[in-house]
Amino acid sequence: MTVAAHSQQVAGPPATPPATSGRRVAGALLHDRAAVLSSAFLALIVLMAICAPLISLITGHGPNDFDTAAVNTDLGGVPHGPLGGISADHPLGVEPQNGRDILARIAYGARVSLLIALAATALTTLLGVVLGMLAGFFQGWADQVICRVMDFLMAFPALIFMIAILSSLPQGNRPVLLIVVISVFGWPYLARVVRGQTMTLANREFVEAARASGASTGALVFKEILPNLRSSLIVMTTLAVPGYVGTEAGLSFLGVGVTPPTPSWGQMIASSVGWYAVDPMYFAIPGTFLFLTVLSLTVLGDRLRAAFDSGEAA
Amino acid sequence: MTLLRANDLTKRFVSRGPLGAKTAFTAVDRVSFDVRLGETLAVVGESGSGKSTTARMIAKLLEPSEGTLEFEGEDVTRAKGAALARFRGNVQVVFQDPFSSLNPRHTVERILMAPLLYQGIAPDGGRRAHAKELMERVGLDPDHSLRYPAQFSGGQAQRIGIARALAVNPKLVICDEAVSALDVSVQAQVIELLRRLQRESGFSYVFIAHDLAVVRQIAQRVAVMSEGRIVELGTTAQVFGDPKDEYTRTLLAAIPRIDPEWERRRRERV
Amino acid sequence: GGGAPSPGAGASTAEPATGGTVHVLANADFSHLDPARGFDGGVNNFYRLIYRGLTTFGAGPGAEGTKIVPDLATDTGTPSDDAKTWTFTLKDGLFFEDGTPIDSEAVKFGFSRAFDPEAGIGSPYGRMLLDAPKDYKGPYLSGDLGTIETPDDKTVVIHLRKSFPDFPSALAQPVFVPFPKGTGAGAAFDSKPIASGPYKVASYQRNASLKLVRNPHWKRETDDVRAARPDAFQWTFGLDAATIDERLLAGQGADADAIGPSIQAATVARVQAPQFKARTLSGLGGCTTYMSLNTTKKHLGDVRVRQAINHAVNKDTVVAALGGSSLALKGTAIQPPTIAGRVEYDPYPYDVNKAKALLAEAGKAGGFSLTLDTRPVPKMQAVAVAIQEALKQVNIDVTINNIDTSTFYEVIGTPAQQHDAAITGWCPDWASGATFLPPLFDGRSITAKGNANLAQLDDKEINERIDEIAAMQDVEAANAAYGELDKEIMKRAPMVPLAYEKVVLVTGSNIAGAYLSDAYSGGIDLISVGLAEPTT
Amino acid sequence: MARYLAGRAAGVVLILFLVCLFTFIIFFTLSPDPAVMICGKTCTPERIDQIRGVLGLDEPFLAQFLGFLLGIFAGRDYGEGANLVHCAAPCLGYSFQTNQSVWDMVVERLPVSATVAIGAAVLWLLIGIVAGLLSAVKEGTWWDRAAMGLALGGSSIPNYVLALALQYVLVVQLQVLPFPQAVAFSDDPALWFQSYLMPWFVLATGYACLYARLTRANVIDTLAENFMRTARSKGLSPALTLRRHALRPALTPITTIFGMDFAALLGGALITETVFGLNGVGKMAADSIAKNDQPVIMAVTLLAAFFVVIGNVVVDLVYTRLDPRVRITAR
Amino acid sequence: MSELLVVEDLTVTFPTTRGPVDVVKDASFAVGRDETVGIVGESGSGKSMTSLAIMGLLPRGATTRGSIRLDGAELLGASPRDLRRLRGDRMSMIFQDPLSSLNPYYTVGLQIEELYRAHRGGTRAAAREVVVDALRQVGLTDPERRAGHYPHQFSGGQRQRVMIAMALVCSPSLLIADEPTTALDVTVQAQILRLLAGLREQSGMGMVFITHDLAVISSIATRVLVMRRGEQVEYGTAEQVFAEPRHAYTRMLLDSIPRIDDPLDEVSA
Ligand SMILES: Nc1ncnc2c1ncn2[C@@H]1O[C@H](COP(=O)(O)OP(=O)(O)OP(=O)(O)O)[C@@H](O)[C@H]1O
Ligand SMILES: Nc1ncnc2c1ncn2[C@@H]1O[C@H](COP(=O)(O)OP(=O)(O)OP(=O)(O)O)[C@@H](O)[C@H]1O
Ligand SMILES: [Mg+2]
Ligand SMILES: [Mg+2]
Repeated sequence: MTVAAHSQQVAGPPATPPATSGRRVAGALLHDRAAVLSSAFLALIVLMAICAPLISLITGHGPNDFDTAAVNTDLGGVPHGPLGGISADHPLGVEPQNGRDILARIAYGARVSLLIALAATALTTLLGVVLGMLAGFFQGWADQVICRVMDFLMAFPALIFMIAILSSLPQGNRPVLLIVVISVFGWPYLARVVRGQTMTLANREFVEAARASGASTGALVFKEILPNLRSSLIVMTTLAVPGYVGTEAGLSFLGVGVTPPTPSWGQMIASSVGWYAVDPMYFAIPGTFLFLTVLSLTVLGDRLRAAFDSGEAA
Repeated sequence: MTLLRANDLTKRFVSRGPLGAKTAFTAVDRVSFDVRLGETLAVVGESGSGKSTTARMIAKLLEPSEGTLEFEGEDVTRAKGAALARFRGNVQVVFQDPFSSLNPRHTVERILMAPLLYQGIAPDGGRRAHAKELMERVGLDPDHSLRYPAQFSGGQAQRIGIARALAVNPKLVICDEAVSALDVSVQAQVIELLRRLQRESGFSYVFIAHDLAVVRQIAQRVAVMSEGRIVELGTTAQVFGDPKDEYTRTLLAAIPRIDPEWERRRRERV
Repeated sequence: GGGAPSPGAGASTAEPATGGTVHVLANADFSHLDPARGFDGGVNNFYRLIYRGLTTFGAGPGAEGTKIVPDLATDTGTPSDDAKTWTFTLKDGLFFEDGTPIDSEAVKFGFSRAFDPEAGIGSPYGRMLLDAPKDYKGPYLSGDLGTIETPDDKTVVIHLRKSFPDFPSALAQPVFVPFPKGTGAGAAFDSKPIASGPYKVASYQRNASLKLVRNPHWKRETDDVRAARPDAFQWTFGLDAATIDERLLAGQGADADAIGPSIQAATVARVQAPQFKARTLSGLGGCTTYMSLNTTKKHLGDVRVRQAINHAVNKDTVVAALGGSSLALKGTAIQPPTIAGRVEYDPYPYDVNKAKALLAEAGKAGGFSLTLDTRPVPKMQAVAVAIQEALKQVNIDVTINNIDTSTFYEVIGTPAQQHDAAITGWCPDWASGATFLPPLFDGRSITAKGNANLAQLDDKEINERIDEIAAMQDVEAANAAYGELDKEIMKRAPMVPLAYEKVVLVTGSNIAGAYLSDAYSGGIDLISVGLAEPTT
Repeated sequence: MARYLAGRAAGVVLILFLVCLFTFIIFFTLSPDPAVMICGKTCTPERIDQIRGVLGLDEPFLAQFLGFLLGIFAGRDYGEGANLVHCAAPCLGYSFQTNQSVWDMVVERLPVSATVAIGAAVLWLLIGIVAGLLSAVKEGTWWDRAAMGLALGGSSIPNYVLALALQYVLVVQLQVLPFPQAVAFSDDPALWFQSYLMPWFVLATGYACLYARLTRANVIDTLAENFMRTARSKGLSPALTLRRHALRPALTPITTIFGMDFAALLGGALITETVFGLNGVGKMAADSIAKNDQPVIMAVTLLAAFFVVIGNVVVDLVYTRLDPRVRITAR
Repeated sequence: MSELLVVEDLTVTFPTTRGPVDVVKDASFAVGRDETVGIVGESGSGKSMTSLAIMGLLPRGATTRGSIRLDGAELLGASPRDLRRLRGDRMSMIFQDPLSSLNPYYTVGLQIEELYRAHRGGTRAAAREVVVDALRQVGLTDPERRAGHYPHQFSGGQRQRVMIAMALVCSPSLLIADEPTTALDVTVQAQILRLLAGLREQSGMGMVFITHDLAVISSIATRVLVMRRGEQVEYGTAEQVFAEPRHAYTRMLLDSIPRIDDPLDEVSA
């Protein structure tokens, strides 16, 4: 028994299930229609994002190519034809006003939106879980320090400060900046929830049992308590994804997000707002993509949990 | 040789009334005893007399309000870091409430591997095999290794707790009502296992129990607790044969027995 | 295009009846009710309901609305020979809302407020034109402004710093509003103004609502401009732009008596339906949307490059980005069509080949990159992208630099911070080149902060011409001269006139006498609008 | 407990001070010069300097910051001569744009934001918890799937889209509601209610979806606990069993979120207030940012910070009350 | 003797990945009024599942076959409403694991009180008194104060006594006690057993008593059921089972009882 071995375990991924159950879980998921469909859709989106230039090549429309012929400039730029200008040429229609191809923009937008939303979710979850659990577990000065930092970050009206900070930062790599800023302001929300639940769980007898088994604090927190937080975490993280797509949209809309003309789903949804009555497809298409992505993530999350939970029974 | 020594351990619980008024309650009051290497010290006594609290303190799960604790001659009352880790490796606990002490989100296998994992021990043949072997030892079906605690009966859960304590080779095992939920035949098996381990590996036990017959079987010395204090401490024979304390005498008198008549008839039939 | 409403179309011809309440749905509250502070098309239009000046703009669609007519004064003033001293006579029967007569003292007092360091943040013409002691700090801190003479109650003699033949036009600015002597210290007028016009403020909840009712001391016979038909006006502020459009289209209940701001691009298609057509007003906003080209920058220093950019920008896509032909006209000249003396011409038609040739000539065939400052407003974004796409054809790589709306003007108005180009606009204070070309292209007006000459064009010839025209005593001739100056400046291509944005409005079905005023950025002229059938 | 509260109070003050300082620094150093904005389009540097002088922007950073703090606690004077005004404590200064007292602005708008926040909170708690509870009880049924699908959809729709779509359908097309108007409750209770209905609903939707999903997850976990079996063995009505035994443990973690969400909302719901033209703190924030009206930005920031920090204290206190196993430790 | 509870051919099945498993197979027994039936047997043999089946509180997924009748009324397949009315009132159960069976969020007083008021109504104050009384009966000192404590503040034996007090507070006609005294020292255990015997005599309460302590069973049970691996290996009167066990398992069990008077092998100190 060495101390080094301890710290290594802490650094490792929290609560890895036994390897054999990995195969069992995979097997269970393969037999689950909803899980298969969700995975397929997510794969499709990822593929779309990767192959965006290919899609542009095939349809012949880049994400920023104006097609004034596809819209009626006399009518404020409403797309010609029904359903937002859906045609053989533009399979998902065109944007009102300037006639950019929606399919191309969706594909390119997936790159930015998913990168930002997923990365920000991952980062906030990581920070929120780690710091929230430590605060909840220690309840001493560590809690005080972490809580005051959380209070401080949460005390700022996030949007105002994101704008102030982002607009004064150099242009640089916008998506990365966005991820960082969103995460910095976003993690305390999750952390507080995690902290509360950790405080409750830390007093449970099984934690004491694990401590008696020689678990280091890190192991106690991440291997014993964390699995018991799973339900809340799954809900909060899956819902964080559309939330962050929305934040990205809002920030882009306010001009501190992704620099145009780079498309993003959030931007598309934000700019579709005014057109809800005239060209509902303009909102419906990116909205549907976002919804299905989130739905797939949630379903997959749920099914994964069920598969892990089922153990011997079921 | 003394393995563990408790000096004047005291625990006060402060509870808050509905209006925030504090009341302190002394659950354990200046308790001193020692546990020798390879010995079983039984602790018996009234329900609520502070046995579990004492056990928690000597397992370093509860900070004593007063008093000190020595392990292998070293003061571990305030042990931290490596010293504490060493202590944890040497002292294991079996908890009174079987379900509460098992993580509901872990499989039995994971629960049994926990001490190995946390103490960085890799047994020959791997941890998983070790876990299965432990299950077999305490009479559980190794095929159930992927079940979760809720899928077991009370006695089975208790055996999981025992198996966990035996997973690493501890020097001292604190058993808080470790066999109370087991039927007599399994109980006999488990007790036999404990005794064998004691013989072969020199384990020491602090054995908290209500079943005085079991205590008599397994313990070399007995401490009797009442209202937070040790009222009597002596060899098993001495305590059972010639109890000094009034409470001990009441206790011994209250042991339920099978009708001797039935007993006799049964023996005759065999 | 065929289906587009022609400019000026749909002015409701019906005469409004007297009485009723006109509802106004507005996005944002007025900046200030104090006319010395407020200074934009929307609030200027509103000021006419409660304030009167010595002169004002005429009432009526088209050029009628930019003509200068007398208001409190009997005529548009008598200038001295050098147009430095102007004499006005006040009409009879003029009173403030509290019954105080409007006399020459009140005129002097009102004018002097422009010099107050706190109040005088509105139209700059008071401070720019009126002669005053160097350290004069307004009536509250420095007392009377001695340089305005008040020989009697009815006569005002105004001395200007320099000759200014077009002074009657400047006088139509709201900064020249009389007030009873000694009133309006601090921000008093921002919440409780003293009316001289046909209406007075009955209640005002900032950012929520404003109600105007008749001013009993206003005499119709003293006022030839204001029809003032309704009994009251009721503003609702803080409404979402899309919501306003919905409400006006739906026209439920009191919304039939409502007017609002220009509609959103997305609503344009909806007002084409016949039932809305009759209620739709459309006209030019009176401003120019342009892309400035910073002549001090490396590549843009070459006039051929600037000309090439002018040729390369596809104004059709720009117009599309601004909401299509119903919301914008292609820009050609610097001055918008509403300006007197403006000449219609197109020096740089869309021609990519010519642009390429010019660039090749300048040795920039390989292209270069350029940073374009813009606001993160969807419309401006769309324009920026349209320009980006257009310039890509001539190998110019445009980087769009978004600057927060709140800081945009400060950044581009600071030469040290502005980039190669910026998308912005300019509206004249009145319909002449005098408030359009000199502020934008006089090389001597370049300042380190708050600069309007974004091209930083400092051309001796142009500067001299500006001085010459300013000295012309004949206002008509001066306007014509500005038209020529426009061409002269465009030869140097310091900007790309992108578009003249239009205003499209929908009015409630009960609104009558509504037309778009060219003097007030295409808003509905409030002094003439009323209800067809007022409900009592 | 008293010591704990004193500690927390000190923490609150410290955080509010830091928020003040940071906001001041950010807007002092990073943000543009408000004088330029006020100066307008025909502007000279002298004019800008003059305006800066009037606004007090020419003073050094520390003087401005201390002046601001002093104003809050002791009040301060603005202007000179006839223009002099005294701004009584708590003084948050005057808006650069409208010259209105910022404190008055806040006081005037807070009730609107509070009405929006409280109404929405009631709605989302009701919908979220009931739907979550039902879903958990009927886990795996079509109702569960439908409710959770809906919850997912609801949380993917941005607020502004929902607001406009709802308005289009309910007001324009179906005409079941009037366009929201700013009426006082005392003037016309019915219209007041109708006007707030959509804002409440729009704001509540996103939260209700989150709360429904969280409630469901937590209740499912709780239902598996042994003590639920005990509760059922008592023969209590199912409603009481659920409400008392399952909901309390399940909702305890949700109080944390609720405290944060509600406190944040009191500080203004930017988008919803803007879309529905509600004259609340959120709209004030949006307007002041657009116009770089620094005193107002400071005020809304401070106000929001105040609510959030207080909200967090309340959450912690409530949490320790709700869960007897968690003890307050003031160390 | 009229039978209070009749269990016939009760089978409890759990689905597992290896197919359904019967954890209780064809159990049949009866409890008369004023009678105690003891269930003993191997750990994991289905004792708790049998009692949960009677209460209708089996975990999700478990299925039952057979018949359970209380006072002649069939419980298997009865409406949840009817079952609810019986639970806590006509039949009560003491659960095996007291800590996890008590709700950590409420004081024990409230948890008992709510049960009483659900069936007997009355004011809180009145219920409080009953609760304090019940706590006193099971031997908790200072019951007024203890009623306001949370489960985690009790010792194992005290929790168990709280569970007993809870089960008894409505004086049920059938009490199912699943290892109710394992955490109690012998003196308290004796006190509890006396209390239960008293109730049985007073109100004719029938009782199913599960324990591993055969001596306890021998002293209170009239009939004994021995279970092993889900099967009922022996069922008879206490005298018969203890004095003349028929099944080898029962005999083995009885032989394994540790005896206080002659320790297996005396270890030298
Ligand atoms: N959810 C479940 N899924 C599968 N098997 C289960 C489940 N719950 C319990 N079992 C099994 O049912 C059997 C009977 O359990 P039960 O709790 O009735 O035992 P018991 O006789 O009460 O034992 P003990 O004396 O140890 O409490 C056990 O073997 C247990 O493993
Ligand atoms: N967290 C706590 N807060 C307050 N009092 C407590 C707490 N934990 C235990 N006690 C009290 O301390 C006393 C001793 O408890 P302990 O658990 O040590 O008893 P025990 O001897 O193990 O009894 P049993 O045999 O019943 O398990 C009891 O009276 C109990 O009520
Ligand atoms: Mg104990
Ligand atoms: Mg059992």
